[in-house]
Amino acid sequence: MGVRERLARRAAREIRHGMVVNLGIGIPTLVPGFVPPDVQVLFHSESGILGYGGRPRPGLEDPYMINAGGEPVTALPGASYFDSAIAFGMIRRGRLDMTILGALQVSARGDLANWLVPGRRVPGMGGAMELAQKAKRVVVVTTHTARDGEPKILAECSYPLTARAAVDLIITEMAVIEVTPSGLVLREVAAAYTVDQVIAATGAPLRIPPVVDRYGEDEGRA
Amino acid sequence: MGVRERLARRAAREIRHGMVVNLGIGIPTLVPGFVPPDVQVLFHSESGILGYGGRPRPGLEDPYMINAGGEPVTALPGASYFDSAIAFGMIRRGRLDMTILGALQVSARGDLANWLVPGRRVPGMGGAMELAQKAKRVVVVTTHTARDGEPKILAECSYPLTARAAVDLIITEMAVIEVTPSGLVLREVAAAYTVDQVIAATGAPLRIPPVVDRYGEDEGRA
Amino acid sequence: MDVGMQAATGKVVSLDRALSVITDGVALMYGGFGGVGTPPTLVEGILEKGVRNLTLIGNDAGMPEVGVGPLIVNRRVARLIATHIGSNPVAGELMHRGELEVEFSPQGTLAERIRAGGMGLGGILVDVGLGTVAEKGRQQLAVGGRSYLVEPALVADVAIVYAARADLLGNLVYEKTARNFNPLVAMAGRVTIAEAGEIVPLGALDPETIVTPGVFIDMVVQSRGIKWKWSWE
Amino acid sequence: MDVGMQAATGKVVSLDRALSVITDGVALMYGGFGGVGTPPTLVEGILEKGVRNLTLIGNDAGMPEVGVGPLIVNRRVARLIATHIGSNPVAGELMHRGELEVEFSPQGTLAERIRAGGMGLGGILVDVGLGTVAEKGRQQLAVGGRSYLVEPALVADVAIVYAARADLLGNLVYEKTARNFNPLVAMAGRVTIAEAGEIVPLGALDPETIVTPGVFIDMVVQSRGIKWKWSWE
Repeated sequence: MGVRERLARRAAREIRHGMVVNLGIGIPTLVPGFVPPDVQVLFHSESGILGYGGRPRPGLEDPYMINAGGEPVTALPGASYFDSAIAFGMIRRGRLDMTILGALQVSARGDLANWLVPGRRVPGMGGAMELAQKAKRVVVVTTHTARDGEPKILAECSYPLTARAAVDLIITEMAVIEVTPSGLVLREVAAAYTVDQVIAATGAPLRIPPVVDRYGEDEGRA
Repeated sequence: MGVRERLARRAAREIRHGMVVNLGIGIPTLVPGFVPPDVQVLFHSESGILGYGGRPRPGLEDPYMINAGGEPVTALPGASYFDSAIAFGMIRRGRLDMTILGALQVSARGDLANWLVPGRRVPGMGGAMELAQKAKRVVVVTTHTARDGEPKILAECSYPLTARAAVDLIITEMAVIEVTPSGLVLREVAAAYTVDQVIAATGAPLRIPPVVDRYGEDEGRA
Repeated sequence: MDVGMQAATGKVVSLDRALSVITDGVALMYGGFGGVGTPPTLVEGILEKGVRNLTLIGNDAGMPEVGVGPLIVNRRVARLIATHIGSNPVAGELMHRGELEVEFSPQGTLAERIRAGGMGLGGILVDVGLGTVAEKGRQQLAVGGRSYLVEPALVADVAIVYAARADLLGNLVYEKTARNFNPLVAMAGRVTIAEAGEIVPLGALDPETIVTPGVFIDMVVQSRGIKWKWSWE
Repeated sequence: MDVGMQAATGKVVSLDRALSVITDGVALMYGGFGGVGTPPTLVEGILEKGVRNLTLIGNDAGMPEVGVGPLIVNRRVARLIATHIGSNPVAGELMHRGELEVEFSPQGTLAERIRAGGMGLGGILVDVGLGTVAEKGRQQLAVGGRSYLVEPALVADVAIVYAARADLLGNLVYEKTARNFNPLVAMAGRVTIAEAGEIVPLGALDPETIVTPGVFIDMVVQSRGIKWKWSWE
């Protein structure tokens, strides 16, 4: 199991039975594969469907059926189609229990930057601003550091923001970090890392409570 | 044929093949009965239907099917149902070719008052403001004077307005009057009346062009 | 109520359970147009429960015996936001006697204000009613060189709608012109209750034809039958 | 074009007739999400006609070979209002070289701006993007003690949509997630052209399931077939 799958597996544990959940592009799209069958979830997509299911078998893809990431999906019983205005009405109105998003940077206050790398990449925000600002719970899955080793979890984001004070939980290959009103709190450390390693790779103060759980015990070092 | 029917018949002559038309409550609801069969019209109702047809036969009324006046109607081939927001989007967007409305007062500039009699009746404006302000052509059908004999066509309305500079044509039992940028122009006089009678019953200056048509020649005096 | 859990376990509840959220003084939004599409079983339940001091938000005042009319006739309503009250003479009398506060809104503007509330917007800009009393109490704003009224979004403590069919997730389809304000109102309640003519299993509704996705609906109650076949009787 | 007359006589026209309203410099709004639901026959026609200097308004830049992507790749677009261009790398390159002006809007805000245009509103108030660059160039307004951005409505000279089926009056139904921005865009064109997978007689569409009433549609053209089965190929 690669890093992406391990992040998706840990993120899937945040999902409770009966939730309405939106998944961002990238790693979050792997999450459904790790949700236990007895946990029923309504997956929401900005492309205009609530209640989509897994990828159809090769050759059975429907050209009219995609999620927001452009991947082919199926419809589960109870699904509905609607236009993109309604799709975002659901989000702004707070009817989404959770969104799981990727990140470029997250600040100690939960500010999220995930749509623009100044001078390099300007893909645009898509629906990320609505999701980050309005979902009841915002879970970020991301590598702990950028490719150049720079921390992505920072006292302040340097990239343009997607939303302020939006993120509730950060899941990385090293740790699970909760964003609280008093700052970042380390909740779990991955089996392959130490608390000190997490602190060293994090660009913001990290409160270490007396008990820090481990996660991914069964996996060994990446 | 009573006054109401004669007004409706004259108003029906304003409707052209292919128009999208909204009818206000009262006399305007009688208009469809006078539209020739070869003139196809899409009737629009704020209750959320485009393309409604006549009243069903007694006993065949559908409790789910009314026009804006609360009357039972039928659906013609090509009809569509939609919510009231869409119904008014059509109006505000200028997709209605014509509306035929009742009036309490009309001014020389085409101001319309038809929703409130101060101190007496406050029924509310319903959808009249949108219709009067936004339909491409606004035709008013009304008695020429109020029950007390006071003119309803005035230099200025004294009642609260529905919309300013909205009315294009006024059809009464006495005359057909066009609202132009330079004021009211008498276009037709009913068979039973003289031009002088119309002028006397009108509370605003009336331009009398060289040719004034007659209408309702076949009916005799009411 | 945990809406999320309801999503998976079904939202169908008893009338009593639904009525439990409708208490004295709440702002209650309702679907319907001249009574057609106003949920009759819920209105009757509210009346029988004896709830008072309601703020009603909807298209009209119904008729004395139809739609929300009986709530007004029986003095359960302190305030009404509507587009007209012409079909319920009692509403007009109460208004003139100062026993019912009425705020009028142009019909299309009210529809959009309700939708805006349901969509999580702050309001809309509209030019309908400029130069009329509809300007009263409204900010004005110029956008692109044109003037507009700022019409605030409306939400309500509880929204009630009538649907022809509902499934266990609260997905709704309406019938003909009984749709009217219902899909808008359905989105604008802090809690939304749908009264359904028929409650069907998951998968029984064609997902393409669902008008109100169930995510907006908190509770579904079985209708005891419509009773608005009145205007031509 | 007399839209009124079209209403009764049928709106089905040839591709050439439809393309005649799409000329150099027009603002062109399009449905589609990652290319799914963008009318392929119309886009191909626009490309072949050689129209230049377009302003495009829609969700995204498609992919280089999909959706409106080819119009961008072939330098027919001067300006783009969209929510992201991530799936079309050429759009990003052109933007960086200053050859394509791009205005980004949050996705839900863009959807509502387009809808507002289609509904004849002046704009909407939204709090999404407060405290971000989305504030740039926007008026702010307080309503009910809360701050909102004023987002102006969008209309376009021409709007193009893809529908699964259209009838002779232009009533439209969509298919699954190919609906996306299409019903919004359909209302927001000064002229709207619908490309339909199938054109059916009056009465063939259930009036209850029509998503876009034909009154918003000026012309209907027959699709030569969708070609967006790409992302998993």
